[in-house]
Amino acid sequence: MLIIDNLHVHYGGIQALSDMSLEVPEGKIVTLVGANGAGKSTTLRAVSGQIPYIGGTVEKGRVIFQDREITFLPVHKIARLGVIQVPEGRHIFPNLSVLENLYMGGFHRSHDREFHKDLDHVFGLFPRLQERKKQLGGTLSGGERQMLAIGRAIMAKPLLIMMDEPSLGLSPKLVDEVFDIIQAINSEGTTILLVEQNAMAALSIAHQGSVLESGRMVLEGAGTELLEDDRVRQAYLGEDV
Amino acid sequence: SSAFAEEPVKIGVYYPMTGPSAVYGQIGYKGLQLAQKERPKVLNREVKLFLTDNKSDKVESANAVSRLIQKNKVDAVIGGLTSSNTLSGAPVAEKSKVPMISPWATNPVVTQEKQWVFRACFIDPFQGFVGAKFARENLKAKNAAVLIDISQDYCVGIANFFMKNFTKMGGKVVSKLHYNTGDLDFTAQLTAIKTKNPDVVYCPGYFKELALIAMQAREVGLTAPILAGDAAQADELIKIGGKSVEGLSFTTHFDEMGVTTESGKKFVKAFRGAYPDVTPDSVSALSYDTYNILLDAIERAGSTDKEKVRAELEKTKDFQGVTGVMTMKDHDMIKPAVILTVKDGKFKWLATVQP
Amino acid sequence: MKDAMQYRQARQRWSTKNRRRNRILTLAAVLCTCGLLFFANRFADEYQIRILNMVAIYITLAVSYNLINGITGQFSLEPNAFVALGAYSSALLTMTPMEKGMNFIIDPCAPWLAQICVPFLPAVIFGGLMAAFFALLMGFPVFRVRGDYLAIVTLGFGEVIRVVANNLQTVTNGPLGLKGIAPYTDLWWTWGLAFVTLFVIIRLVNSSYGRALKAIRENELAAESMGINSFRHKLLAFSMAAFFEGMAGAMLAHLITTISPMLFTFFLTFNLLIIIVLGGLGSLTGSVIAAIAFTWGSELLRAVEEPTDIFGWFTIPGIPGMRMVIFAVILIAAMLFWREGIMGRKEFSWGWLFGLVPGGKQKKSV
Amino acid sequence: MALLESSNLTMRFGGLTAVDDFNLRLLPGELVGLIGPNGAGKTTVFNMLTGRIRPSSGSILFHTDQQVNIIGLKPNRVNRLGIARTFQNIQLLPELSVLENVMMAWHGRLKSPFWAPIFGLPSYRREEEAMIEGSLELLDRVDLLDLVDTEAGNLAYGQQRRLEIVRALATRPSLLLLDEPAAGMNPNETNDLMRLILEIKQDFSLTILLIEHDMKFVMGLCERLIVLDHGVTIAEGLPEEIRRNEQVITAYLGERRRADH
Amino acid sequence: MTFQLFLQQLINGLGLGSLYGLIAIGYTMVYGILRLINFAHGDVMMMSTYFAFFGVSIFALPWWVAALLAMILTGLLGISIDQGAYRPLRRASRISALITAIGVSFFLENAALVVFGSRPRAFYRPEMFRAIWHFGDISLLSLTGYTILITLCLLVIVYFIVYKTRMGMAMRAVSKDMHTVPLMGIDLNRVVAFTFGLGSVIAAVGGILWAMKYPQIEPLMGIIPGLKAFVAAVLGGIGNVFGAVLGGFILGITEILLVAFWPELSGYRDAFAFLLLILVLIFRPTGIMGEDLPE
Ligand SMILES: Nc1ncnc2c1ncn2[C@@H]1O[C@H](COP(=O)(O)OP(=O)(O)OP(=O)(O)O)[C@@H](O)[C@H]1O
Ligand SMILES: Nc1ncnc2c1ncn2[C@@H]1O[C@H](COP(=O)(O)OP(=O)(O)OP(=O)(O)O)[C@@H](O)[C@H]1O
Ligand SMILES: [Mg+2]
Ligand SMILES: [Mg+2]
Repeated sequence: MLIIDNLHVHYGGIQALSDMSLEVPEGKIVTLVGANGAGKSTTLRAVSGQIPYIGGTVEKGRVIFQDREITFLPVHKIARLGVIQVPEGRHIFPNLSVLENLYMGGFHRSHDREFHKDLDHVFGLFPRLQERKKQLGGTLSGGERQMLAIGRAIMAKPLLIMMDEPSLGLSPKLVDEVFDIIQAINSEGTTILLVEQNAMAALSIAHQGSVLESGRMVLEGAGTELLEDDRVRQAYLGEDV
Repeated sequence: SSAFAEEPVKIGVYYPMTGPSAVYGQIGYKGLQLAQKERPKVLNREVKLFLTDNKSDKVESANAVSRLIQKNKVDAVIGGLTSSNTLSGAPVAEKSKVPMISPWATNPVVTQEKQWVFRACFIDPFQGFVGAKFARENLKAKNAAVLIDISQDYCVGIANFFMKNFTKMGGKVVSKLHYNTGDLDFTAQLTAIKTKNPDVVYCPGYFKELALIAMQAREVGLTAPILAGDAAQADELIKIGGKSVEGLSFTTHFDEMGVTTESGKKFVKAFRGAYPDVTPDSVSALSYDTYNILLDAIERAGSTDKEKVRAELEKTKDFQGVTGVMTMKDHDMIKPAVILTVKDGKFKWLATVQP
Repeated sequence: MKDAMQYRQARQRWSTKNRRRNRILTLAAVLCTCGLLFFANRFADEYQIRILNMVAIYITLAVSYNLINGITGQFSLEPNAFVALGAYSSALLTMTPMEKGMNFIIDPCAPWLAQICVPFLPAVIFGGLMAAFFALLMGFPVFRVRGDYLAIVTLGFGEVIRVVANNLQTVTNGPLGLKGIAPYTDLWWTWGLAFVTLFVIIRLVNSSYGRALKAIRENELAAESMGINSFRHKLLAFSMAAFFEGMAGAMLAHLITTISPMLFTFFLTFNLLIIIVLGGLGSLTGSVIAAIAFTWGSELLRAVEEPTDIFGWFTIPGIPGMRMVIFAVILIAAMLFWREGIMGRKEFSWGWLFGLVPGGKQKKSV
Repeated sequence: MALLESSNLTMRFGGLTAVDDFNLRLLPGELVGLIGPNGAGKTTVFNMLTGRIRPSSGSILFHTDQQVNIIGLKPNRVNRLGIARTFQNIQLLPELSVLENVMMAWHGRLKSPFWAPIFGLPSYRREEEAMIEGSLELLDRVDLLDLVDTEAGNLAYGQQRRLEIVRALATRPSLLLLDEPAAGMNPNETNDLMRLILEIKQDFSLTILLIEHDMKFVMGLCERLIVLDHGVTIAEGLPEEIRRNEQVITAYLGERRRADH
Repeated sequence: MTFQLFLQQLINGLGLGSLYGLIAIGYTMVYGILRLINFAHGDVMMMSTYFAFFGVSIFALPWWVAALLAMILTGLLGISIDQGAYRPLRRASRISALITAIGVSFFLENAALVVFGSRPRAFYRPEMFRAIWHFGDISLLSLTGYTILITLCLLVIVYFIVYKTRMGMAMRAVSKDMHTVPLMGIDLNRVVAFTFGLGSVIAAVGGILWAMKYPQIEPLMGIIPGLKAFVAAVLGGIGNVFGAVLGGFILGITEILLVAFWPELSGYRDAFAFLLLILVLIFRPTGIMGEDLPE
């Protein structure tokens, strides 16, 4: 579904990605793990077209979504193709209500029956959001924001959701919940590209995992397989082997 | 010396070509250009004008003059137009010992204690006197209200002389209020004036504010006639003010209808020919005169030697200008004034007052 | 100590060893400038001297303004007010009672002021103190607001000062302003002030205080949590900037000899803002360069308003107003293509200069 | 005698009561963890303790024997009294160098007035030297010595976290508040951080209060835990007790964690 | 001062305040979404009056056709200023954008000086705005009455657009998090262009009404109303359209009343606007209706 081919990205003098290649098959959860600054977020941003907006340059390589090259499309066009990013840090619109935030997700959809079905679906997943429909996004707590960010992405009827560290800063219980929800969304047919520090949790739900180290792919395999890999255990799970 | 005869006579001009007084600068420069076209040579040398915009600004005026003198090495300077700008340009000319002559700066201070600064117009005391006389004798006014633009030396000065003379002639000033250049709303002052019920409102301001004052006076129901100074003379006064400025009269230097001299008639014809849709007004006529006064002085001096030109300028006597017969006295001009009024959407000549 | 070696290296880099050399070089540069000024004073014509004076005044203004806007990061728009305060204070103090009498033609000068007459230097310093005093006074309410609101409040303060100058007729002579101010200002005064300003502000910026100011710029929350009293430091920067701006105002008054409230509108502030942004917000070096370029450049631009002869064949008539159009276009273009300004946040240093020459690499200097 | 004692601390934002009747007693030398679900009010507690926000009601005494009331004091005053903190979202001065970031934390203690550096007074020069010396020593402790000239914004994430801690130390606190210091770190970095915290606690005789969601970190490090939920303290005690507390499991840890052990 | 005179002045103040409010709406909207103080806004207003002027005087159009045309042209002008000068700076520091705005302002003023000349032009005041209405002892220039009505209508329309339409929702979203909006599949530039267009069209309405009230137009005429409108916008809480109009009303009324009750203070009128602003900001640092959200 999504093919990243030989991508090179740099920010000014900093090379963030070099020769990054990745394939995300339809209907699967693919996870990218790696240390801080390995280039995980950069990969997602390259797919969603944001690199030039944050002062970076794509110098080489291609991004192909459903047989269509999207490397240099503007951000909003990529989003409208069904590639939706849940950004690092959630980025809820603080001055819009919870409901309006969800409307923003489905901005271009007409408010028809299907739209409302999706809305109910989101509220089903996150009853907390329904309780706070009218509350402004800026007054939500961290966990609530994460829920809203995911709900907002669902409202766009995406084909591929890219999540950047959805568990960051969440309480242990919420982390578990978020990973459950990711699986639930995936089981409804949405492809997911997941970026995580929390390698253990991410790899255990992923169909396929990749390990990124200073802008390069160093290891690839099925999620459970990587969990067993000694190098991964040592570097990312903090276990002495 | 014939080789150097080719060297042009350089005359610096610092007029407001932009900014609030640009209106005058632009039309005044037309008068200068016309004069230069008619008399392009003096002492067999070409005359060249160096125009610098003083942007209607005091600092820029001083800059402009020093630039003309230092960089363009001019032999004499014409300008600035308004009293304020001339006042800031004058010290530079004075210091560099270059003759400078202003066509239109009527404030007495402009030439006070100056060796090198002249003017080609009458001064405000005279204008204030004429205004007061007109108000007392022609308008039969007993009580006058005075509305002063306190941003302008010119307006303050002329208003002071009006008040002095008006009181001396037995009238009474019942109200004295202020405004600033650029103000748009005068209803507060006009309402206050209305309660004093004056016979005449003396408002020696510039035409822009004057037009609005006249309009708003009608709106608040103030009907006393308005009397102004020479800064009122601009077509825009009537265009903007429309019916409201009917009956407004003012003292000034020159009017097409009131020309008394031969050269005046010739000037009007030539100006109309050169600029068909611009009415020759005081500024253009005075600029035209100034050019000729200066060239006459250079001719009499026989060279552009600054000291000689200065001396000759001082001796100007019975110059037959388009704005009347002029005689230089203490660097100021003794010359007649005219009074105009607005009637049927046009300026109309009422009277000429001899000095 | 784990890495004695590393430690010693780091220690060395921050030591004061090269200060002596730098100090000598700086002194030499100042002397060179003085020499140039001496020549200018003797041989340049009045027009050139006037521009040189303006350059120095603008350097003073830009560097002080940058202290509050660039170094401390408090976006404020008030220097016109401080310049006005300095200019009026000094002009009124140096005028003789007779000169005051001639100026005040609407209403006479207030009696308490009419008789005062002091020499130039005390008047200039008083002008600076006056501005600093007002800066302190207004700092209390003003620094309660932040960001753009600070800009707006300070812009308002500038306007209030201007309007007061316009109306307080018996003190300021209203919109007519003051004329015939004694022309004391010469190259020595203006450049002397510029050097003193530079010296004081550079020393302050390179000290612990400067670090605190920059900390407030970068992250006020963190600065306060680390024990820095941001309010007091903002006041310090603000009133120090005001002090020098006030003195520069005094210089300006005695240079152009005619002042009126019209001179001190927010356009003056805008010009300064343009200078410090073009130079690089937060870079004192940039402010100096931009002040020179701006003052000189806008004189050069005058050419476009004059008739131009093309090889004597024909003449392009001068178009009044064209200068500002071109100025605006250059300004917009500069912002589009040169956002960080000339210097960004970098500063000139001798070490940097030596770094250009292979061999010497140093860090930091005055 | 307690180092810090807060009683009935309450914070309301409009209609929302973020912290309700919070009581805290910290003894000198303790290492206490503050945990709780997102939005429980943990950061708000820190903000109140450091003077960032003024509590709606309640009192905070620092050094209970000396009865120093810190309610209403500005953050810089509170810091000068000896409470330093780090932030949930890193708050460095990204464009200043690492060394400058630390030296800036020294400034609050500077004795020389502003004209001292301008006139180059020796008193100031001595202080500046001491400042450099001290900062370098601190940086050496956390292995940042080779990076003194780097812009703080260019540091790797884990290094930024460490720098923030060092900077807080430079203000010479007796109480250190750490807001999610391990967030975004991988397990290896987290282990290093635990070691570092224990070390500095020892060397600077600190009292530490920290917020963290990483249970391994919290359980492994803290001597005592306080659990907040909806602004209310729902449990307090030794890590082992907390781990088994039913209320904490439902509100915070989640059922799955029960099975972990 | 009698009560009816007070009422009279109140209405005059409302009239003036409406004009400030109309211009302030554009300031507030642009600031709201871009955090940019668009210093060129007053000059955009000035351009609108010239468009209308030339429509009437050169193309001899009926005044209302000229006014409509001027509104459209001004809207386009606003959009092109944004696309030409501000768009390349979306990612630059805000101060660069601010300087660019000052540059655009200088450019418009001086280009107008060069092209239109500095002589003020007489603006046409249509017959229907010249009548004087009488309500008991209170008289009212019909222009003032219409100005107040038009302002209130436009306020309702703008309120509807900002709070009830999708475009409005996007505008509000952009105001807080410009970079996330494109991730929702929304073309940021269309949102911003729309805002500039709308703000400029409303400024044109304000400008034309202003020029009818003080019927002379010149290249520098936008500076003062621009500044006052800006004060109004901040007074009301910048970013809030209601606040902008409210701020305009407050400013207009207090200015007029001050001058009416203490004519000798009329010279302090402009300072008073700023003093009011400073006072309000000190007690409400984000203006009267400005929002106070946690960071
Ligand atoms: N806007 C930017 N400008 C300059 N450098 C950047 C920018 N964004 C990221 N970088 C650099 O690019 C590299 C990769 O960053 P990226 O954000 O992709 O890492 P990451 O794997 O997502 O890390 P994290 O776990 O911290 O989110 C890092 O060295 C980072 O410092
Ligand atoms: N300035 C403020 N204005 C209004 N509400 C606020 C403010 N600061 C915090 N809150 C609210 O107070 C509650 C507690 O917030 P706080 O930041 O203390 O949570 P927390 O326990 O630190 O959560 P997390 O673990 O997600 O950081 C939240 O609901 C938050 O939205
Ligand atoms: Mg990342
Ligand atoms: Mg928190």
